[in-house]
Amino acid sequence: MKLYEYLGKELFDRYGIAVPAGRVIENAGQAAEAAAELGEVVIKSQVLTGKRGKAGGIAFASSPDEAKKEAERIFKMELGGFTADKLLVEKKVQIEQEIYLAITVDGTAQRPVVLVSLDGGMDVEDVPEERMIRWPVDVTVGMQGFMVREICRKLGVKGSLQKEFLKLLPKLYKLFREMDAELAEINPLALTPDGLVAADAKVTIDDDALYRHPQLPRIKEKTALELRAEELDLAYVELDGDIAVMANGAGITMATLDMVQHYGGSPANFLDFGGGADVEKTSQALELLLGTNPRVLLINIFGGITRCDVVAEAFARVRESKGINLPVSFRLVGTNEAEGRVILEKVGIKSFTSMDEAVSHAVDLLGA
Amino acid sequence: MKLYEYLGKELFDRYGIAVPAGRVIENAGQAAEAAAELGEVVIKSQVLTGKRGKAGGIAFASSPDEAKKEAERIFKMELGGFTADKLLVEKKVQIEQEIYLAITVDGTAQRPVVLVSLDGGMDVEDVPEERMIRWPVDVTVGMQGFMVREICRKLGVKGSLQKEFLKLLPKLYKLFREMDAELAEINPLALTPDGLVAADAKVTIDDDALYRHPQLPRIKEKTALELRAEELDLAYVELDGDIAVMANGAGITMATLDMVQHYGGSPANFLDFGGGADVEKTSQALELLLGTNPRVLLINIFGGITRCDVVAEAFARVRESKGINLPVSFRLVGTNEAEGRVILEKVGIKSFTSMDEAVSHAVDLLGA
Amino acid sequence: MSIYINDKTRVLVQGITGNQGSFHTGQMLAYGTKIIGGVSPGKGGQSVEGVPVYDTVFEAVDKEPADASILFIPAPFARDAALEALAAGIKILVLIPEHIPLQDAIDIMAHARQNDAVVVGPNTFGLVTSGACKIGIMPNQYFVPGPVGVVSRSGTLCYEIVGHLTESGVGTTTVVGLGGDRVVGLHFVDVLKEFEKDPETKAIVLVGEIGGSAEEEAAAFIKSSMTKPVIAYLAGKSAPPGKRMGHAGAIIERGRGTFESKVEALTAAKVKVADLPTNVPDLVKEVIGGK
Amino acid sequence: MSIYINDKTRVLVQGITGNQGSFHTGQMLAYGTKIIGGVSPGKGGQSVEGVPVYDTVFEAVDKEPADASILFIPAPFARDAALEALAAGIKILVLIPEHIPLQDAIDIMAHARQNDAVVVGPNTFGLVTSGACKIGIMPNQYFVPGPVGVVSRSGTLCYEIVGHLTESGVGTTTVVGLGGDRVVGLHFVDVLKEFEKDPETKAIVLVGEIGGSAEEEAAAFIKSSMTKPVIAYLAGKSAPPGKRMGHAGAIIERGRGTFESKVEALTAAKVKVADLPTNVPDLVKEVIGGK
Repeated sequence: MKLYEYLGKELFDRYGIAVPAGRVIENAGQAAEAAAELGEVVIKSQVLTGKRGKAGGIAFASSPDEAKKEAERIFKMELGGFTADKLLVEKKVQIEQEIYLAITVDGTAQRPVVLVSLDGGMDVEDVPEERMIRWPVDVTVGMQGFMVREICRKLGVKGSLQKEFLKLLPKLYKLFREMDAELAEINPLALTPDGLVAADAKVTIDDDALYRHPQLPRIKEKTALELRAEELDLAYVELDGDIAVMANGAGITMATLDMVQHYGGSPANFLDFGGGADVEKTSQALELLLGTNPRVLLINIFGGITRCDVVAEAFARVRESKGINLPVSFRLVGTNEAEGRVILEKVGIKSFTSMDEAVSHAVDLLGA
Repeated sequence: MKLYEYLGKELFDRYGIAVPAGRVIENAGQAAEAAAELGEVVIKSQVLTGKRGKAGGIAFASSPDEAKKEAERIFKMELGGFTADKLLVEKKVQIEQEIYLAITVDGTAQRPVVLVSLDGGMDVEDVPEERMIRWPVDVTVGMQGFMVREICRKLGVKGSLQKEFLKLLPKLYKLFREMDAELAEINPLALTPDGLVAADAKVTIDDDALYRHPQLPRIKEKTALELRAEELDLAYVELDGDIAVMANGAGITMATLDMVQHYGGSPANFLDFGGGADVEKTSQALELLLGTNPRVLLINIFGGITRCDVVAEAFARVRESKGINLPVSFRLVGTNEAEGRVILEKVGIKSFTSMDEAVSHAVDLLGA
Repeated sequence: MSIYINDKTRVLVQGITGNQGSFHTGQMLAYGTKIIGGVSPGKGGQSVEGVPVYDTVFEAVDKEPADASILFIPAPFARDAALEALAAGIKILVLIPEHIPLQDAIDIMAHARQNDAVVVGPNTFGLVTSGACKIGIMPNQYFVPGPVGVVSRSGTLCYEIVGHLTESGVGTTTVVGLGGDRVVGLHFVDVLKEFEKDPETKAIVLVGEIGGSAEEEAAAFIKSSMTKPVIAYLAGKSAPPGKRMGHAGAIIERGRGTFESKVEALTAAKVKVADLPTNVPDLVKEVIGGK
Repeated sequence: MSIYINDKTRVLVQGITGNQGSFHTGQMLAYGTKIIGGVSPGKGGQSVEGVPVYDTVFEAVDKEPADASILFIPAPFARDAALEALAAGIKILVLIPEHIPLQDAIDIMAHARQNDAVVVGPNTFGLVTSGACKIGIMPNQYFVPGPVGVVSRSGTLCYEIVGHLTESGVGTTTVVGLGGDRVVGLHFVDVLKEFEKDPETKAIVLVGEIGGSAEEEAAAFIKSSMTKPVIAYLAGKSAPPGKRMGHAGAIIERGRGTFESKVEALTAAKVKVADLPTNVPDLVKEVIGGK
């Protein structure tokens, strides 16, 4: 779960990481009040899209009037498909140097990894690889002073800036571990006359660990379908094609989409309804898919934990209760395959045993 | 540094370990007030000696009057050479079972070790070895649920008591590590109708880590000499003989005492003034020793980091400023030995090169 | 003969009394796996499918030493159970659960490294040495002995491909599921090293997907150190960037982990990459036929 | 030829620019120790006694690989410096400082175990292989080559005894100071194991003291596994219980760690225990003469 900048900064503050003085506002009038209090300010749209700045979602203002006008403008903007409910109004900081600092996970090393570059402020993709210091942290040792000193040496950082890093890095690491972050990024980390200040905050919390953080708000910047899929605990991604795809298992679902494309079709979505779902859950997944009004429905089941009869039963039930008025291509093999096939035949669906045949049939149905 | 029971219980409370409701009092009147509030109470002298209970430093009272009387009595008592400034008045808990629980350090395993026995309440020395479960904790793993479950299995503990242990042990371990404890002992740990309650608290903080705990009060239950030695950062132990001993190094100081005894003498103290002390510090150590009015002074120097000339210089200085009016046996070898010997000869002291000779001479001086 | 596990491997089942645990204990026993005990705190003394149940892993291995343990433990408790197995000296850990918090997975891997233990998963179907020992949840019938080693990031897709192999008469030595999470114990390189050393494995099928850099690392290793032929299939050619495709690890982030990058790296290492899962058996037959 | 260290051992000095660090660097160089670098954060680029100074251990070992490191670091910073040395791959750590917090020592030992590193100390004079390599603060002149291995919990007392040996013409192979703290890296048993394997060591002198159980464990090991003769001297015969005698570890607590218990255990293992430090050389000559 990605956190809005202001929530990330609240976490920073709680862990003792300096952030600019600021206010979260919900209407343009508050922007003027905040500017009156803070002086020269920066106003930032609280949306999750990464390209906020380039799209005009960030503005500077040197008077309450200007702040109000900019806030009005930003409140109306759509960024990444969403308009902001909140803006962050912050005192403009005096930046001497922009630094990139992040902690994320290095899957190969199976460790948290600290990333630091003195080329901050730009998109991280644009930082030259050789200018980025990477330090994987052994969690049984934790973030120690010596690691920070070695990172600083590699960066060529000494003196008071090194001292700032010695204070800051253990705090960010503590936040990363305790808050179950996948990413804790500060870009830019601003060197100001008062020391290092986090001028931005990009914190992503591990969805699988959210239950440990009941105090965090649940961010709902998603489409209605995505929210519904989340409720049903389905792995669902909207795509822009016309063949709805449902399969069991992430890899085989991806492979099904690839095959649809291979045969000249275009998938409408990714839907992995997982292993071992019961009739109820499978029905709900089907209903969600049908609600997207696809032109063809492709179901690809290789039953392991998933039982073919359960999927067929769910299909028959939804067909009866809601009606399924579009062409269907069904592939069914594995656990309780025969029972499943019988159920499908009763509702007039002939199923395939080959994935290739089912997918090419689905593409053919589109042309029909 | 051993903590008074009430300070240990304050720590327990801070770490979420249940302790009986109670008040720390400084006069007998407050005991009556506390009893009026708490009902049936136990009144406990806040001294560091282990045998408080047997010596009468703990009493029960079922009325404010009785509490006042008992408090008056206990305030007057001397326990282990000290009278208590404070008493702890606690609500009497309903004990179903007494358990022994401690975390200390296992030097062989180089790890914290959890000790648990269902034979609580008695002196730990009296708990049969086979009834005591010992679990060394790998600090890189920490105290995990599985360890508690395994300890419980070995104890034969199940159900709700196991659940209590699952909550309690990680808290005590956290306290032990974070507070730099050498020992965190609860004896008895009382099983009450409300769960486990720490009926006593014996917590010792590592002297070498006290600087990390400025909020802890410094306990001064020591003799004036011991306090002075602590100020001077000397390793000093009072003994009951008449030959004052000063040497450099813990092992050789012990060996010197042993040799004094071997030759029929009796040492007045252990004083290791450490390695590399300067003239000032060495003089202060000498002055401290002379203040104990010994009958003979024995100085045993094997100079390594310690320089013989520095020790001789300190001796000469103290002799001049304060006077040294008792027989002295001086052994001096090692770094700058010749220079040291010259300094001593100037003040009329003949020094030995052999430790045996110096010690037997000291014992002879006693007889003289 | 096989990698990691064989017909001598003694297996413990953690979480044996749950639905999944008891069902798959039955399935594994049916496959021939030597299960020496199960663990379920508070259920010690019971038995599941004839397997004795203990309260703790220490108690279990005290009764009967175990080489491997498979965990059917709800994600929030998996870390504790995994650390218990490691502390009790288990050297192969198979973590079935999905949704184990990332930081917990990091902890498990750190302690496994300290204990020189191998972790398969989390979010894996496990591993199986065909005809000898299955420690996982894959359907029994597809895994028959033969000359091909298989290593996969995903489950059902792996069954699909092994199914095609089996149908076309090609069996497997060991099949290893790496798991779909961002942090997993084994990576392609680890398993490829073992297959390279295993005399019975004549060719390897690698089933990868978008996200991460495990395939690229595999390609580098194959190029530098492997003599045996490797065939690959990669899922996610049509996946858009920035979207998590079911697996936590299957995401193209910041231009990394793309399908193209992986195909390029593997092709440069002379790995044949199949267009469709169906094409894998023919490519395998080409290379093992040529041996 | 010797244990732990020899004339090839490459040594780093952490805290080289401090008073103690620079003084003892000179002394160690004078003894013949191969010092390849020093570390003092912020002082990189300087040199001490001709030894180059680096900012971090990583930088130092990057320039010149090191086998061992000796720490002259104030106690509050010793943990960080020790963990740095371990992370940088140093396998022998000599911790000179006293007053290192107990929990810090526990941490250092835990990570040393993970890295298969040997820790000498804390609160030790170090170790010396006579005539070849000194990593410590002991006075140079007493340590001359010979057939006796020495292992001691205390410093000055060890010099006293080695001094008596040297005076009576008996030199030493390696002399190891275990350190006086409650938690130290090496115990008697570890060092005895090495001496037993070292062909040049003909007899061992063990200098123990009250407190802890290291002497009792040594006795059990000697009884079960040693062929070479061991002579012991123990300090603290006259020490009262419950009082810390200078060393954090030198305390008789709850009836454990008494002089009597140690003498009894050692005597049962056929170790001759000298009454006085002065008597050690005669006992040693008895056993090496008889060889």
